[in-house]
Amino acid sequence: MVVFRTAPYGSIYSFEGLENVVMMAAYEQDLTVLFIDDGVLALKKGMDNAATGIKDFSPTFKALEPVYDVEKLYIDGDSLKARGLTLDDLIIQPEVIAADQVDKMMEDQRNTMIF
Amino acid sequence: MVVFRTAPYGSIYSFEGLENVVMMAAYEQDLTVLFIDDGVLALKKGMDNAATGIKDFSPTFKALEPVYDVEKLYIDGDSLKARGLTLDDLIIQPEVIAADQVDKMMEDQRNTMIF
Amino acid sequence: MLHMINKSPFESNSLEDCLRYASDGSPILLYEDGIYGALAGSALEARMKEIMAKHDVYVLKEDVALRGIEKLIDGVKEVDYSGFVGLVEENKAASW
Amino acid sequence: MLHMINKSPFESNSLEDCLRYASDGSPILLYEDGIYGALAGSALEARMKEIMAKHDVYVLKEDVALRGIEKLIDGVKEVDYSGFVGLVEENKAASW
Amino acid sequence: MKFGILILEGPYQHEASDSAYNFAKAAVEKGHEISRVFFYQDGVLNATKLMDVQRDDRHIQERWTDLSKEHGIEYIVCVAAAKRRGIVDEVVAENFKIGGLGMLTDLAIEADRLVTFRA
Amino acid sequence: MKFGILILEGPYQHEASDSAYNFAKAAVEKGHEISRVFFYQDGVLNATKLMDVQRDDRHIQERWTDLSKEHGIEYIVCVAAAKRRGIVDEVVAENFKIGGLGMLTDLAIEADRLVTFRA
Repeated sequence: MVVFRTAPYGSIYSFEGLENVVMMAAYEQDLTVLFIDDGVLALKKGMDNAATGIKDFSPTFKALEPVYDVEKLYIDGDSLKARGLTLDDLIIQPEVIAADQVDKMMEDQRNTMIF
Repeated sequence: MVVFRTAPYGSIYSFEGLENVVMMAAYEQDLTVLFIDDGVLALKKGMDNAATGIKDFSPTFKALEPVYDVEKLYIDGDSLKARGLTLDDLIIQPEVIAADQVDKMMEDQRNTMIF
Repeated sequence: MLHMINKSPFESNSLEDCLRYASDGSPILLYEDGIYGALAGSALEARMKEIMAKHDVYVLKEDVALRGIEKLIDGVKEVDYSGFVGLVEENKAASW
Repeated sequence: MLHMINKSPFESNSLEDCLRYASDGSPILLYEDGIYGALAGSALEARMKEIMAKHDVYVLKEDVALRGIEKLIDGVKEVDYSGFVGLVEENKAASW
Repeated sequence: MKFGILILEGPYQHEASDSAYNFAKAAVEKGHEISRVFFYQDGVLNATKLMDVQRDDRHIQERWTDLSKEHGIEYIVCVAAAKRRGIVDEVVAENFKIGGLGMLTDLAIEADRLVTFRA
Repeated sequence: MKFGILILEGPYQHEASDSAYNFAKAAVEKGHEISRVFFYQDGVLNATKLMDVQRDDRHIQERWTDLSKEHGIEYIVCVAAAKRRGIVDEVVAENFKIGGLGMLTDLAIEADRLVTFRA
């Protein structure tokens, strides 16, 4: 299981976490990906890197399900709400879960990496 | 002016900030050093690095005044108190100031580096 | 002083720490992940409005665009890198 | 799950974030700058006691010694690296 | 048990690689197997043999190399992360190997416990 | 005005060096002088010429070198910080120079404004 909890761009956690998900998707049919805390911000629509040249990796997040067959995508609803966002603001619509489901989700997987 | 606001050891900000202070002390007679927020933790007495091998740099903090002639040492009293510490817990006793003096202290110096 | 904040206030206390020291009237620049402090409708909006009663709050346009943020809290001022340089012309800078 | 916290709770929200997700009864390990959460007499002590009503809280001894901390909040358990390994034997681990 | 270790930060700047080293050492001393240590993100910077450290400080790369020699632990440095940070074959120290991200996937699947050390 | 820039984090891992670059560029475009860019802590990692970047991403070291060539900006890489991180003369890119911490002190005294880019 891979968890995104860091904001994109300020640090590389989100981007290199995503490169890792793409790789895992090729091996692991049952891969679970979860977005929580500032990690939800990586899915914001409308990113524009023209002025900074920093690589925009949101197309790869968008491709997770259709191209890389990652179907188990989840997001913490409270994290979204705290940031004034809804699923409509995002480039993909992961299944919304409640925070108290997370510990068990991690427990049910062999290993968890948090980026 | 050099400000320490980061906890020691978890990151190198405190240690390399201190190396910079030692260098500045040789050039700048009027150097001001301020400890705020988690930066006050770098002055805790009783550090023991035997089990980790990570360099204990507290002797250099102790030497700032007697060896390197840095006389303008200040500390935010509220930062200490919030962490359950008093001046007696520290290896040196900087002059205690209030938080609302800090902005003007920075303004009065040519430049400020925060570590 | 210009107080520069580059960490998400949802994750880091650097903005609140800085405010303990910043004099009323000193400008605050949110850049890098700091710009998330200006998200309209967030749980921090009420707090940001309190802050804006005492400080001019700026966000760096390029970092806002990079992150796809459209709706900023009313009254937050956008500056581009040239405006950022302008703020540093007018003020000494502290990076928290 | 063993929840591992390595950032100072005076500066980072990682401990509070983690607690939103951690099930009651899951152990928490404070290491690196995370150990400052266990400082006796701090402004966080009351909050840590609430947390300890639901979670066993451990601190890594080597990091406590490195930082010269003597007085820990009552009830915090000290483990050395061997004890840290023991906690990971008993629990899957999440690093926040 | 089979442990896997994932390191996401560079030496000296953060304590992460110190913690990872001490954890790895304690785990092998307790009789566990470390299947692999995977260096990712700035973690790849642990692998440079060009590190030159003051005498009174620990030498993080040499310490890793010694631990691997003593216990036969495999160190993999992520090629993609390493490239963009200037960690190439010529500068990689003894007992570190550059390898693909797939070796992190393998580790996550194979290890009984994967422990991440990060900022 | 004379600007000084201090960079405390490495490329790619943090946005700090991107912000510093964009700030420096905007400052010279507005007619300011950049007295010096000082690379300290993990900031020294910006200077490695071994960086090898995917085609669709910015090449942080080359971008710095180009900016210096165009505007004659001096880049100093702190020798103490560089040594412990494996940044030595052989890997330092064009227009970067390894120098002592005293050059940061000079900069702090000389520059009208010193701006730090950090984590």
